[in-house]
Amino acid sequence: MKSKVIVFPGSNCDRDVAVAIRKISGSEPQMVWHKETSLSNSDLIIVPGGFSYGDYLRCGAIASTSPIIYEVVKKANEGVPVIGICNGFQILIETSLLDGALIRNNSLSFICRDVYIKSENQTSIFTKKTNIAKMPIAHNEGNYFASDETLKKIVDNDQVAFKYCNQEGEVTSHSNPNGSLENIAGILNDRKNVLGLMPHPERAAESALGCEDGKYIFESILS
Amino acid sequence: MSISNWKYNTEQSLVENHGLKHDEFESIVEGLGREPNLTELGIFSAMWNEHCSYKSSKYWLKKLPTSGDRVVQGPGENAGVIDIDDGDVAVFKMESHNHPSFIEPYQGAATGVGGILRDVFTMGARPVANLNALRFGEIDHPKTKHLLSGVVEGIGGYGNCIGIPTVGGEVNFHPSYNGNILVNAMTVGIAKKDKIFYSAAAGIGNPVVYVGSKTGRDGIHGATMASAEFDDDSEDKKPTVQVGDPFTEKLLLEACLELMKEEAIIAIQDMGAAGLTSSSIEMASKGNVGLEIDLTKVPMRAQNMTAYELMLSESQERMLMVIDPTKESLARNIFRKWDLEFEVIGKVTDTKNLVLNMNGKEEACIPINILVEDAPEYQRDYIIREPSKRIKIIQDQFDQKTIIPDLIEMISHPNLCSRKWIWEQYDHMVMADTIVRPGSDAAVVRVHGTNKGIAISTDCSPIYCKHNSFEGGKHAIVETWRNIIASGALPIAVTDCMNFGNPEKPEIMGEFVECIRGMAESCSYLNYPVISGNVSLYNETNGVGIYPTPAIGGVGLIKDLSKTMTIGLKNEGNIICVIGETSGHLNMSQYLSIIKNKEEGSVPEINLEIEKKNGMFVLDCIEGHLTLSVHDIGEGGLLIAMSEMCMAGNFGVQIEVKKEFLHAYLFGEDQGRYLIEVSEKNYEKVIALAKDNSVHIEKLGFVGGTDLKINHLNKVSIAQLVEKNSEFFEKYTGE
Amino acid sequence: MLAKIHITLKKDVLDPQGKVVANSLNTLGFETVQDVRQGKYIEVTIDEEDTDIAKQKLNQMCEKLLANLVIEDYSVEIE
Amino acid sequence: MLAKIHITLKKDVLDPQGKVVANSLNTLGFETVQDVRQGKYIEVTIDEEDTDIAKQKLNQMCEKLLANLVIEDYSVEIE
Ligand SMILES: Nc1ncnc2c1ncn2[C@@H]1O[C@H](COP(=O)(O)OP(=O)(O)O)[C@@H](O)[C@H]1O
Ligand SMILES: [Mg+2]
Repeated sequence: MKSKVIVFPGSNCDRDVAVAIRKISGSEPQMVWHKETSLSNSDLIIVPGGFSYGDYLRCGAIASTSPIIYEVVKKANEGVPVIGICNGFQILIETSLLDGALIRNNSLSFICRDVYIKSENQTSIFTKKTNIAKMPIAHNEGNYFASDETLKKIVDNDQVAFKYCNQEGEVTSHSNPNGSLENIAGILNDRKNVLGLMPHPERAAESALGCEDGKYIFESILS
Repeated sequence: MSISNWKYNTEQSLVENHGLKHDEFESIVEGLGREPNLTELGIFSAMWNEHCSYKSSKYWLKKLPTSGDRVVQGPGENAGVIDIDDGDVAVFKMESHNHPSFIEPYQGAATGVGGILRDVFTMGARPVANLNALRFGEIDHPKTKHLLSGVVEGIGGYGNCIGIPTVGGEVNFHPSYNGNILVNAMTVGIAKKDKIFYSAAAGIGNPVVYVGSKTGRDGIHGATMASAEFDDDSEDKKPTVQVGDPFTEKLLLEACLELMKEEAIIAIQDMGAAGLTSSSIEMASKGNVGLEIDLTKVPMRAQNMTAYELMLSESQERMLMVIDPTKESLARNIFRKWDLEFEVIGKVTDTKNLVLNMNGKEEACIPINILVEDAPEYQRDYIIREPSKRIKIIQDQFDQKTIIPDLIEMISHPNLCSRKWIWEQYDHMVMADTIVRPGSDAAVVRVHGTNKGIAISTDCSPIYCKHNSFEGGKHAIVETWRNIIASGALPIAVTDCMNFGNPEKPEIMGEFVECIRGMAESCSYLNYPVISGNVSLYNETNGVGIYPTPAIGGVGLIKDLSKTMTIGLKNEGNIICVIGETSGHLNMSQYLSIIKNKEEGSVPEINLEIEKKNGMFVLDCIEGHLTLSVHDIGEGGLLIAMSEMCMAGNFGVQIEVKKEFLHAYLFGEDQGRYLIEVSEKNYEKVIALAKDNSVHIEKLGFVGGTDLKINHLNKVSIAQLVEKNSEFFEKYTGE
Repeated sequence: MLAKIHITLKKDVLDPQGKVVANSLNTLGFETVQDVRQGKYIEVTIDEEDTDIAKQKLNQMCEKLLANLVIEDYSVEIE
Repeated sequence: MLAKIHITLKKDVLDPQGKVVANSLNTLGFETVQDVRQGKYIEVTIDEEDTDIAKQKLNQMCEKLLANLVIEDYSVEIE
């Protein structure tokens, strides 16, 4: 398994995700600086969380113009699995690999806490092992928005990966932490090889951190 | 008016505006053998102000114990360093950003976090945890809400972006902070013991390098505004508020740590308060050398900056280094990779002078020793106030039926309610090593890649410090010690942030002296030295000063993380015990303050011998896997602590208390106490161990059900407690 | 040459911030405030002689980076 | 009535966002970009008849809530 973690100036979950991958897959992921231009030989590409370029202007916007991103898009279109976590999700949205937009949380404040999510799509390589999972979120702009048309398309095409829910798995407005449309926490591309999600599976991948549910997402792909 | 023609006699106010007293100015003239020019005056003013020179506090700070087996570096460097085994060290410090946060809460707090982070990574440590000790005025004060929201957002804005978890802190509301809020930020970092970096410049001829952001007119001392020099200039020259740039700080952090892996840095110092002035002088003084700087080389953001402005600017995210000349291009490339400024601005000299040139002209030449060794030091007059006297509290005034309503009122109160609204705005899990999150006693952060961790807690009870400064000082130290014990760690050392009013007032100076005396007593007895700290004086508005607030940040070590303890109850049927004796000290308690609206009586006293015995007993129990949860009993007393354990674990409890004066037992603030949860199986063992160690232990009740029940009479559901406990902040700030 | 760029949210896109600001203004006593929409205002100093070329470049900057066309509109003015 | 409010950083106040955006525009090939300053643009729909009263209220809104006068300037225009 050859996994690559893209590092932008201001990424800050790059190490965390590398640790999780190493623990789960047993093999060392390769860290790729954003100025590099090749991603050959990748079985999995991860765009990690953090504040690339300080999240200045718009979260993910500046990173989405980095040299490496052209290669990420190319690989994604060739079918290589790509995961964007939190800021990585925002970056993938800015590249248009994923549909819609992530706007400011409706509370207008940063939120760091555990949430529950459940997989809507049960078949993709990322979601097949996860049912209801507890995982932390930590973001300011995770409020998923899409036009009616786009929303219909991603729903009809089974592109909704995860929704925020309560402990019992019910998708309620109370369990929506940030105002996302239809409680959407993560989505897939058309072809289902690109996943973007706001929760941080890498922070919930060992019992010492209070929760292991994040493992399933990595295990799904790595197995 | 040209700078060199400026005369003290005709411009006396200029000296005053620089905060220098007449005799201080005289000693400058004597030292230099001439009058200083404006740039030099600015430099003296910055170095000799309270913040940099510690002129009122130095004498007293020396009374604090600063050494110990594990102390690698005590006070005097950018941060203190302790040994945490296996060649690892923890590097930490706390610092105030009170005044800037009052002026502009978001940026003030944000740059406070940025500043303390730099203090820690300058030493070669990767920061792994941030904490913040906050004090605001009363909640009805018109400014409080705005300040609270702004400060919390600013701390989060900076810490979240740079990707260092904010794992704890404290917050209080009290009218004494109406005009002067306190924002104290603490950072803990981890380094290798043989890879610590210091600030002493060395190597005559070695290059002095400026790295980081460009210099603008940020935060230049207000004195410049009042000076005649700027009369004919427009708005342009107004000093501006410092704005934090956490993204640049993140780059600076990574670039510095990358360069530190090479053998390139000889000395390094962050530019904090008084920017280039204090950093260059500090490096020269520590190394007993001189520095020559060409100010023209300083990267500038604004146009037409003068030598004066360049030296006094407090632009953020900058560092000064002396590097090995053979590594210059390697160093330059690292900073270039991270898109940061890298400029050789001068060199180390053997003159022991600070020489500043600009456009080929000498702008200043000051012997370093005059700036540092000859800095004023005062033994200010002080008066020690009598500690407040004990008052008699008569049982008849209390009705047992009010216990539950009183409890609810107390846990809903801003000073005792859940701080979840605050810590949820902080990323407290980034770096994936936060083992105990905020909401327990001390936070626990794993040392990356190992199975050991450090426990960290900040504390202080200003009410105690006001009414009995000696006991208050003792208490602030002990409170962090207890919190660290309760998380299963061995307390090792502390940092402090001494926030006080105007030291020129003998009563305030007396508070300072007594707090120090109390702190020193606890520190020595508990073998818990002070390894770094900060003093913030003159926290006064219109003659009204804050309560004495020696905020303490304590750090402890857990060698085996499987022995980490949290406060949440773990299982039905377990037994709750109280460690330590309860006499029912309601004087000066949160109960009196919240329920009876009275701040009176005597401050509870700490018996250090008992304190240590009880703490070590609790730690032994934890080490022996005899406890399932532990919580120290702090402000609000036993019942508040019990409720917090119930809420955190989502379990009820049945308490049996055979005391007549129930209120005093449940809400009194006797010291040296803990609540522990033990299984039935281990109960006898724990009792026997307590007996062996002559530790006072009482059985309080059982874990079980969904209610907190006292003597089967009074009860409240945990769900209701949680609701009441978590209501305040959201409601208050949402209005 | 100084260019002034306005970036505004498209009509049907939710503006959580505008909504909260409108509420706060109402609470502060400005009851006649009906709606608030928050956008960005960016000033770009650009070293170009020709206004047309400048304008063209500025439009490209908006398309490529400054605006997110999924949710935002932009307009460019040159002084 | 539609009011347009511009909130800009005072001169000499550091604009970390503008700095990064300018760098990034340069990297994207817009080498003639010299400086970028980022501000806010707020549209307020207000139900007032009298322009003067409206203007007065809008100024108050800026002072009280919309602008941070320690570091920002504002200007109000009414359509
Ligand atoms: N400003 C803050 N930032 C982050 N965490 C905080 C803050 N204030 C309090 N906390 C957290 O809330 C919990 C309770 O704090 P406190 O009431 O001061 O505890 P204790 O009385 O046990 O010292 C602790 O975990 C503490 O770290
Ligand atoms: Mg505690």
